Amino acid sequence: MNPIFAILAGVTVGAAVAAMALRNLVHSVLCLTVSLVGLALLYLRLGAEFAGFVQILVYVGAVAILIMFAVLLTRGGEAPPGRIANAPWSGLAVAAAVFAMIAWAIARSPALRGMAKDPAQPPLSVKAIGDKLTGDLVLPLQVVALLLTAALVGGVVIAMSEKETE
Amino acid sequence: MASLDQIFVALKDWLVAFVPVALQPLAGALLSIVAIMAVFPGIFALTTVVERKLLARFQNRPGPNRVGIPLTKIRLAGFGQFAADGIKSLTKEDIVPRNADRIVHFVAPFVLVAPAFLSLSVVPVGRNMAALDFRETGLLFFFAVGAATELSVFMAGWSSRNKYSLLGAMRGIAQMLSYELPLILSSLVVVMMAGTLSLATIAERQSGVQWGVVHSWHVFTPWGFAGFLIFLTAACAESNRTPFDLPEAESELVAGYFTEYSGFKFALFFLGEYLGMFAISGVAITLFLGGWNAPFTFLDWVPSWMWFFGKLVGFILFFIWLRATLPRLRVDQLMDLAWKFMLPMSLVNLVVAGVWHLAASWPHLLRWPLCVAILALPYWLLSRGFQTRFKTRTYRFAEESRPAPATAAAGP
Amino acid sequence: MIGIGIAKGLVQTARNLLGTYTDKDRLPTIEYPEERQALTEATRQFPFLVHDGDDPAKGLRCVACQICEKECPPKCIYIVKSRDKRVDYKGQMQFYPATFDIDYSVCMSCQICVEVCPFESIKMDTEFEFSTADRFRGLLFDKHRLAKSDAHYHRIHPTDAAESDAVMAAERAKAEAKAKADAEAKAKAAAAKLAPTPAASPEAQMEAPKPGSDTPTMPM
Amino acid sequence: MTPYLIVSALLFSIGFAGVLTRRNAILVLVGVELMLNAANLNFVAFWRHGPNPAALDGVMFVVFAIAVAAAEAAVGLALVIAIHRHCRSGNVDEASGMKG
Repeated sequence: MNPIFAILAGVTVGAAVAAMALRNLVHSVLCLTVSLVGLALLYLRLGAEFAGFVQILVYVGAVAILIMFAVLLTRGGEAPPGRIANAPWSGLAVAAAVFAMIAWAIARSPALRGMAKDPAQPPLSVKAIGDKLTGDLVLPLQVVALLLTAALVGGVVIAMSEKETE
Repeated sequence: MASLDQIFVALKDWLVAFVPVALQPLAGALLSIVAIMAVFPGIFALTTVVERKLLARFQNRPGPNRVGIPLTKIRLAGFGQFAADGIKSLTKEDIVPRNADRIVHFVAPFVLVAPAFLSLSVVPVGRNMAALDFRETGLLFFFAVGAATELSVFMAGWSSRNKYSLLGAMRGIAQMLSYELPLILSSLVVVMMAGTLSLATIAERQSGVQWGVVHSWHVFTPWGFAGFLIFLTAACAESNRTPFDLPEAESELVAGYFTEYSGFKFALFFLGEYLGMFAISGVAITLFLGGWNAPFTFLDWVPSWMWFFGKLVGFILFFIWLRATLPRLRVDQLMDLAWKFMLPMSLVNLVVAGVWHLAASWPHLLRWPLCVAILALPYWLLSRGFQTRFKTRTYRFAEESRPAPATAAAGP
Repeated sequence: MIGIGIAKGLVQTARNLLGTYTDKDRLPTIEYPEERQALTEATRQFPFLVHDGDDPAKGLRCVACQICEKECPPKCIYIVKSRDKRVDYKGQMQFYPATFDIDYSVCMSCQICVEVCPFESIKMDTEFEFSTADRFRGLLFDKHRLAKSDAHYHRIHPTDAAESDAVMAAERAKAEAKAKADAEAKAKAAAAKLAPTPAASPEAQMEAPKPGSDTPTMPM
Repeated sequence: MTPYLIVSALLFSIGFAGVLTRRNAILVLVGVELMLNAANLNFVAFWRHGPNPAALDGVMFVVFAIAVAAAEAAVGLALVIAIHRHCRSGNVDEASGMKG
């Protein structure tokens, strides 16, 4: 295994564990951000520059900040006692079982064996992505645009003060 | 002249040639990092002095003019000030509030400075002189890295456990998120017309010639001009400069999100803010002001990096000038300006760029008025809307006999 | 339209900026230690003690009456009265301050001490550069540092000094007149003693003044 | 290829464990985000190692997934805030009643 990959994967997974285990919500979200940046760097290592930078732009620049705002608005920023949350063992056991199953499937998969160890870097030009988005995928693109608009309006309506309706 | 133009590139190649071949990419990267770490903080140091001196002049004061070489009578017109300030901030006590979240409090300044350096590394400061050249995603990289600034602001504001810090951070994040939209949309216009996200290529494409002697900078087109103004305003807001310095409004919030920082960490915040300003100015230069291109063809003999840094200095001076002129906006005015004026204008600008592109074969006399008209009409309508919103204030004075003639336009 | 106001403002500030290089009125600041503004005559900073003659130890006008100490709002004056007496400027025997301290770091320059002083002995100085590295005793001025000559007072505040000279001259004249009157009275009393009368009561004899007494009034 | 898939499976399981064990609504959302991102990593890895990278299917999936995830986060957090305002708590267990 490549040491750079090992470091990136370790940071990503470790930050994800911390995000789910820490009691303080803000720390949790900061760890989630680290994990998402680690994922973006993994995308870069896989050659998907565009996806990696979009990941940072959207997740770090928008989603993480959005979650922070929600944490502060729901007064989750006050640190509860203790550093690590106590979790019921049954949930952890179920999650571990899920992981074991997926890992088993990966290890046994015949499809993976046929794949090249490290194939040549495929060309990924933004122009190609743009052509694709405005060509084959123009309908999904429009649907996503509609979805985002609906989410925008929906988010505003839901989070708006209830006083006017009551 | 070509050798002077490429002198730094040649220097780097010459230095890298001393290293074994296997290490050459690493050595090249190191050299670029060293150059960026030396040049831009140097400009930052000078900017702090120049800003203080110019602001003083704008306010009819002489400004700092004493600190020179110590133990001598040489005063250097006050340009030793930055060394004194630097030494002071390095040797000051580092105070962390007792209730602060120590780890987050410690990390926040670095989260600001590291992306600032990264975003400076994609800016082409001369012909063949971009430290990192993402052929496909240069501009996207810049915006992605810039997103970390908001995170840093939040971390600093939240971890300090201070209401002023938190208020400043909240204002800062709201402002940066709001102004990122016009910023990205106005630079999208350039991407649309240049057909690439690579900053080096965008700069290169502006070296064409139009009207005989003028290089075809993007700012010399209707969409480029409008985009430049929108980008400039949004850049001002992104780098938290006055009139958009609400996050650190010293008259309301002490120092905003870095109220609780002192010593070296405060210096890092200061450095990060200025580096962010340089980076965004550099991108504005690259996108609209021809990058490292000369304005006129007969000035092409001046080295390209000199043009870039000359324009950068111009930007810095302009930002200082703005700071000396404009008062700070109110929060609601700030949001109104972003969402109700700049966002619609940048959308209109996208349409104009499309029209310009489609009308490429038309004569200039037809293409120009059409695009200007498409821009001017919404501009006029939107600013009319603003003027009705910001009614001129009437001030009431204690003396009844005196009429109240003093009115001030509250609008931006 | 948005933008016109900004352009106007920019022009105005630019005019300010360039004006500082050409127009003296646009840069009114004086660079202090090298250039100094001429002080006006009414300038006052901190109080000092006036002494007559050359010797500050002998010539202090202060008689340690402690009115200023009582009146001082921030209580920055500290006086210890002497045990013995000496001749003051009126020629009368008076106490003098054994200790007279003013803490300039506390003084608020209100000038009340000057106004209440009946002996024209405490006045306001124009000196203001007292910066010191000693945090506790650096600004605590004792009577040797406070004492300044009458000539100094005449130099910094000529009008006030002339006024206070006039007051002092008037008082001195009054004192002299009184002394003369006393002397005459004494002479008369002496003459009366020389020719004793049966009317002379024992009280009158007891109340007869001793020579050199400084009691201002004396029943005839 | 396999290491990427393992990392992705780990991230998915961690997110899943978080969703199952944590009670705070925001943390449940964080867990969902982690699971989504684990899937995204799979898409990119399969695009890179798959038979036809020129078709860009994996990357397009990721781009769309990121857009959808952003919308999901916005609406989800708006819901969390609305629930918080209603129940005065960010705990998902306390918001289980049907009568408003």
